[in-house]
Amino acid sequence: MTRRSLIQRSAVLLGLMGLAVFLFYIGKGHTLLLDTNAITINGQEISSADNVEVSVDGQEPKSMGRAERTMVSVGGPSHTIQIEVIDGDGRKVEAKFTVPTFMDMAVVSIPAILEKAPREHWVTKFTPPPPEEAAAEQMEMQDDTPVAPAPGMELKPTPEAPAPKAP
Amino acid sequence: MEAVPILSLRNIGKAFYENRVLADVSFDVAPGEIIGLVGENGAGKSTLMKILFGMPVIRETGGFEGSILIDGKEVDFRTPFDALDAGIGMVHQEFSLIPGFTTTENILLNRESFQNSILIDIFGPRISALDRMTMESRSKKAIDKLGVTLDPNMLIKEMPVGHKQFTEIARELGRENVKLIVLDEPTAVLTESEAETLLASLRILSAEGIAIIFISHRLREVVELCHRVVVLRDGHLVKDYPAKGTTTKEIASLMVGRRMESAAEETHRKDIGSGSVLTVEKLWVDMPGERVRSVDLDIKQGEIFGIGGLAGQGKLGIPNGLMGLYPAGGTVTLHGQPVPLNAPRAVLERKMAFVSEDRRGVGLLLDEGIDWNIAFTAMQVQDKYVKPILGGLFLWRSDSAMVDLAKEYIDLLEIKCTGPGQRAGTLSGGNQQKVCLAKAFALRPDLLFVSEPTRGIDIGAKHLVLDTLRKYNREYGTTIVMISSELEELRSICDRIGIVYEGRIEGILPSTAPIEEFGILMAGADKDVAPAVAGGGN
Amino acid sequence: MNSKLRLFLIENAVVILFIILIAFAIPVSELPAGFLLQEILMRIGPNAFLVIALLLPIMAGMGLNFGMVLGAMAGQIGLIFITDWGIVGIPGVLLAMIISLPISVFLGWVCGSIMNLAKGREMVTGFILAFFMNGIYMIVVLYAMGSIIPILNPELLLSRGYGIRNVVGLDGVRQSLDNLIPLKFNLSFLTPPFVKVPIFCFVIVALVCLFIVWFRKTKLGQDMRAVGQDRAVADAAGIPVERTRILAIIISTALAGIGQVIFLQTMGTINTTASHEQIGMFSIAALLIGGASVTRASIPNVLIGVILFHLLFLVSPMAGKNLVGSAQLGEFFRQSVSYGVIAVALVLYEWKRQTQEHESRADLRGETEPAKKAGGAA
Amino acid sequence: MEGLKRFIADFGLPRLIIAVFLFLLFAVAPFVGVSLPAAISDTLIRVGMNGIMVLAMIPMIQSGCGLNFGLSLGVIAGLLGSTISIEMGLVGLLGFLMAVLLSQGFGAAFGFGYGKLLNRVKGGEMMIATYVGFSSVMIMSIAWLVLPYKSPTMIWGFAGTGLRTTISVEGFWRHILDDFLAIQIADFKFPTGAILVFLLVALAVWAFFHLKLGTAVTAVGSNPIYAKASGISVNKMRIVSVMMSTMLGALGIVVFQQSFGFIQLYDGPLYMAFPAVAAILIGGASVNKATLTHVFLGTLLYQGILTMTPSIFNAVMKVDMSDVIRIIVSNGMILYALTRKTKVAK
Repeated sequence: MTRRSLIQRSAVLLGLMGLAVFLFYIGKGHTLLLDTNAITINGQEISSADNVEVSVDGQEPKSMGRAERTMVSVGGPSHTIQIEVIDGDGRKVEAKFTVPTFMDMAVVSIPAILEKAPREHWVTKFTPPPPEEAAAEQMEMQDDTPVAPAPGMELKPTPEAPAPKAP
Repeated sequence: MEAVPILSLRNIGKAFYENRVLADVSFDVAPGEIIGLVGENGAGKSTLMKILFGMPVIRETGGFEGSILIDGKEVDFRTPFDALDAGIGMVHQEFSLIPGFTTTENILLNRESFQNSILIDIFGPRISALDRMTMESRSKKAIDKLGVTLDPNMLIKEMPVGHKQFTEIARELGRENVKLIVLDEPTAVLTESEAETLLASLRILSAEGIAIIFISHRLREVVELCHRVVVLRDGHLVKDYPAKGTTTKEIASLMVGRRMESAAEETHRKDIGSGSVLTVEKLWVDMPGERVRSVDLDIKQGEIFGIGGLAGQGKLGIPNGLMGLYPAGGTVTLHGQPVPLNAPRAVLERKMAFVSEDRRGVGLLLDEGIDWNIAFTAMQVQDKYVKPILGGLFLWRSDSAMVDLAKEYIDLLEIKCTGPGQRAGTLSGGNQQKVCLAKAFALRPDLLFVSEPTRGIDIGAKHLVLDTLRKYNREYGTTIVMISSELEELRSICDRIGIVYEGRIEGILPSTAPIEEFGILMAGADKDVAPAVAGGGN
Repeated sequence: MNSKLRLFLIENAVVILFIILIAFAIPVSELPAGFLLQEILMRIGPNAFLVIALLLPIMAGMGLNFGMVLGAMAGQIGLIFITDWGIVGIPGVLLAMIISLPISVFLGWVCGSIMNLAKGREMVTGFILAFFMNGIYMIVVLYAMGSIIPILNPELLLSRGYGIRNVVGLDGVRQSLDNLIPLKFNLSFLTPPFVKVPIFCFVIVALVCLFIVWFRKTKLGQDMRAVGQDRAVADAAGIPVERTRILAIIISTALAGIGQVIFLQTMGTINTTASHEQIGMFSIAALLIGGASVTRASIPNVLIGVILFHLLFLVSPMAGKNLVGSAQLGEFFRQSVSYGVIAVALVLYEWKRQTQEHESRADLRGETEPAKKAGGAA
Repeated sequence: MEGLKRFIADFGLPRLIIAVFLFLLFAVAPFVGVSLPAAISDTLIRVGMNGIMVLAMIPMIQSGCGLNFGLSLGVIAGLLGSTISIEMGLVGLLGFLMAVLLSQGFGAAFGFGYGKLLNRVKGGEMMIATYVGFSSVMIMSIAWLVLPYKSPTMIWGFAGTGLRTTISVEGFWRHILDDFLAIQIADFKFPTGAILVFLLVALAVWAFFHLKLGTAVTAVGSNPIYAKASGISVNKMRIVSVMMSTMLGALGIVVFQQSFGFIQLYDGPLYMAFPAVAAILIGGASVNKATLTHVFLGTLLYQGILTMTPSIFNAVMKVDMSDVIRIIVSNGMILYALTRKTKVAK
């Protein structure tokens, strides 16, 4: 192998690894909790409008009342949010925000965005309640859910006759 | 042709362990010269070529003696590819072509032209696309050198045989620096007219300065084509002389030579019945490489009949066809009764037996003991070495009877082994041959075919095998038909010898006939006078 | 003309037989045409990719690559990781492919090397190797993941705390390739009338077809064809036979890994211990139904085969139910056809091989007829 | 040192590893609270169940047809025999014998056709056998649904037609061999009848290969051209061996069922060949040479591993890896046999 091709091969390999990291970065999924609860920033309480329609990255708009939370799934670090205040002044706000890569669940404060609070208050990490009950329950439900038939999923052969239980 | 020889072989010798196959062979090849290399099977031609091409088998068996010079410089080829790089090409007897590839693709096999591509640096040169245009022009150039017309885009599998042969040669010519081409039996598969075209092409190549070593059993072609003839016999170079003025007869006599004349004396003094044991009419046998076209034979009671002839002429096909191992046709009668062909069992039941030339492939169960090997055929055909049980419902194999039988033959034939249970595959060649003979003897045959009984075994075993056959013939009155490439061996033991040429019996001579007459028959008796008969062309 | 037609019929006997069979079964199944069309459109792309993975080993004379299951395993491992990491959408799919690549290349190398030890019986070796590797895969997925290999998302794990659950939902990447270029037709004469066409999947398949066509023209492709037709001759010409064969298997395995990622993102779920197992068998059956043989397969074989196989797949349970009142019967029928078509193809292959061997002997002997005449004359 | 190397080479490294592994399992057993007598008893019962199907491998290996991956054909014959016997309402020894008798008839017929097919595909037997086996199992699945069986113990209650997936032989001939002269000491049970039958069949196989006919079969496997030159019809001998293998498979499954207690239909026989193939290979057979020793040793080792791994692993690691180990051991063994340099049979 020549030196040249060695360098080029390494470059391709590195490029591929770089691409993987990049894909990880732009593809990382987040669960956003759109939150209309009042938020306190620097001792000042900002509250939301009564009725807003929120749409993230052009998804279906969601109607939210005061003090509500709604979940949206998005992928990638930067997002656009459109908020329309229905009852009040009918304002339409469009804003861009980013979510840190390793923040799986983030609370997005609608009032903070509406009121143009400093950006660091827009997105905060969501700390879930103690996971036991919720997760355990979910698992019970989801273990071994039957799947829709598809080629490759019908038979479940084991190269063996079913072993008899000890007679 | 006084220039530096392209190739000089100096004192080449080779022994496979104890067995010497080549000794002190030297000759030169000048540019543009065509050398006819002739010799009987086993004379050392193929070993010589293996040495020339640096085949790994030579190195693995201890290398060779002497030296090879190319353009005056000594060379040491480690693999056939080294030889190719040095400008020596070889066209083997069997086609080495990819059937689904075109002429061009075959001529340039693994030497294709490429288009450049940036991918090469990453995935290596094999990722580049083929440049078909350049390839076609290159292959055309190689074909043109031969002076023939070949469609560069025709698939090999759709070609006539002759074109395949030309493609093979064109492939060797397609190399950049080719100086010398070795052709092994290039005309064996060609028709007469195709062969003529080939010879013409070879003359053109020679005129262009490419030297050729032409190995052939078709002596007429050798005489016609070659500048010089090199005759090998028993691993020695017996003659190296200009082809001009020589005749096929002369070459044939040189090839068979004159050896161990003495042994022939006292043997064939016995009564041979006048009655026929076996008559064969218009026998044809479809055995690859040993085709039998139309053979008529009449074997007398109690004689030892020899069948000789050069390799590939069909002498081996006769017993193999008669014994039902290869598709055959014709009329065969034994003691006046018709013998069915293509039915091994029926033949065996008529007390005919066969010792095959292919010991390991046909003659033996390599994974079983000597006892099984000897007793099996007799057990299956004649219900020997079995005892009936349950009132004859089943036939139980009698291992002890088999062991006794094996012991008997181990003593009789001096088979060197650890005991009757030793696996046949672990025996030496000579001892394997004895086991094969014992297997045939155990059948107590009336008529025994023995094919190449001494091939590849040492001198001591050779004598023992021949003596045993002679003794068996005398004591039991068994008629024996022995097929051998070694004429002297045939002459030493047989009463009459038939020579096979191009699938037919060319003539039958008493074994006391002068050796030159055999030589004439082997080269095809009338070939010099009436070449028209060769029209079949093989 | 007549003989040409006959030749055509003989050469395409398998395809014609299946077309007739399906033409009979579709009306019996009473499945709505719109549904069938939609399902077929959704399935062609991902499956064609998997089947194309089989082409190169066939070209290299290694027969049907039952070892492609190894690639499918690699693809699934890639998908499990991206699901665990929560990578979604197209980047998720691409990342899963990139993760699968080193694994499938390594497995392909192992598979090719083992097949080189068993020349002449590559198929049965690949078949058994797939089972063997399934054991290793199960160790990795059911025992190592979550214990040795960190899995961040507890929802993926079995309740015992390690090992991946039997079913992994691919919500983040589900059909993201299919929907990338959306195209919907309203064909009012069908029921249901709306038909979604996964354009991008077809684009991918077209690209991989182009890859195959291009690859055949490269030196490596040429060498594979040479090795596939005559190993000894290729070797004598200096082509590195074993290496070429390994490369054929590596490429096949890598394509199978990518194919499995595409296939599963369309399906939307992984059946952790089963999705890969039958992929080899289904792909091979599809290819053979498309008229391929053990030694010859083309891109049209792939496409025809995938369509016919999936039609059969969709239709036979319902046809069985309507015909004899048992959906199971149709299911069994379909399976016996899948297995049967492989069995028949293998039998035909051996038959052909033996006649060819016979013919090649005849070849060495030269022409028989004139020789016989000469024999008679003398 | 040289001797050791020779021994390993002769015995085969994988085989050695398996033997040592099994030995360790048995050695560890008492310390982790696994009852050794029960374990040995389980192993023996399984040997009795599976032994005959392993024996079924011998004829085809010996005749050069390779490993019989198409054993499922024999299994199908056995299933037909036992279901028909139950349909006839025969119970006890009579029912069992009828099942055996019928299955032998079907086995002979299937084996004949199967042998004819394999004669046309010399060299490619193993793969074709596998898929012929697979497709026959699926075709038989259709047959189980539509064949006019009537016995209420066997057909689906609600539909009134079609055989059940598993049919209990309780009340017909369950444990008829296992319990025959069985020796029961606490939790140790020696299934005398089953082992006796296994040994008897093994004796019959041994005897067959000492007949003139059996000798010819062996010679065909060893060197078909030699056999042809000795006047043997190679194809006939191969058919004999395939028929014998199929019939043994049919007998084997009936014996298996009496011990297991159930008849498994539909895709039950699909992978029946694999454990038998793996067992004989573990015993030391190659693709073209097999003896009774290989059968005994292999069945014991393979069934031992199958019995011991789940219990030991459960006791030690609280992990049930038995499935995975079984898959790796059996397929690894087959893979090893396939990649060894041998001359015949693919």
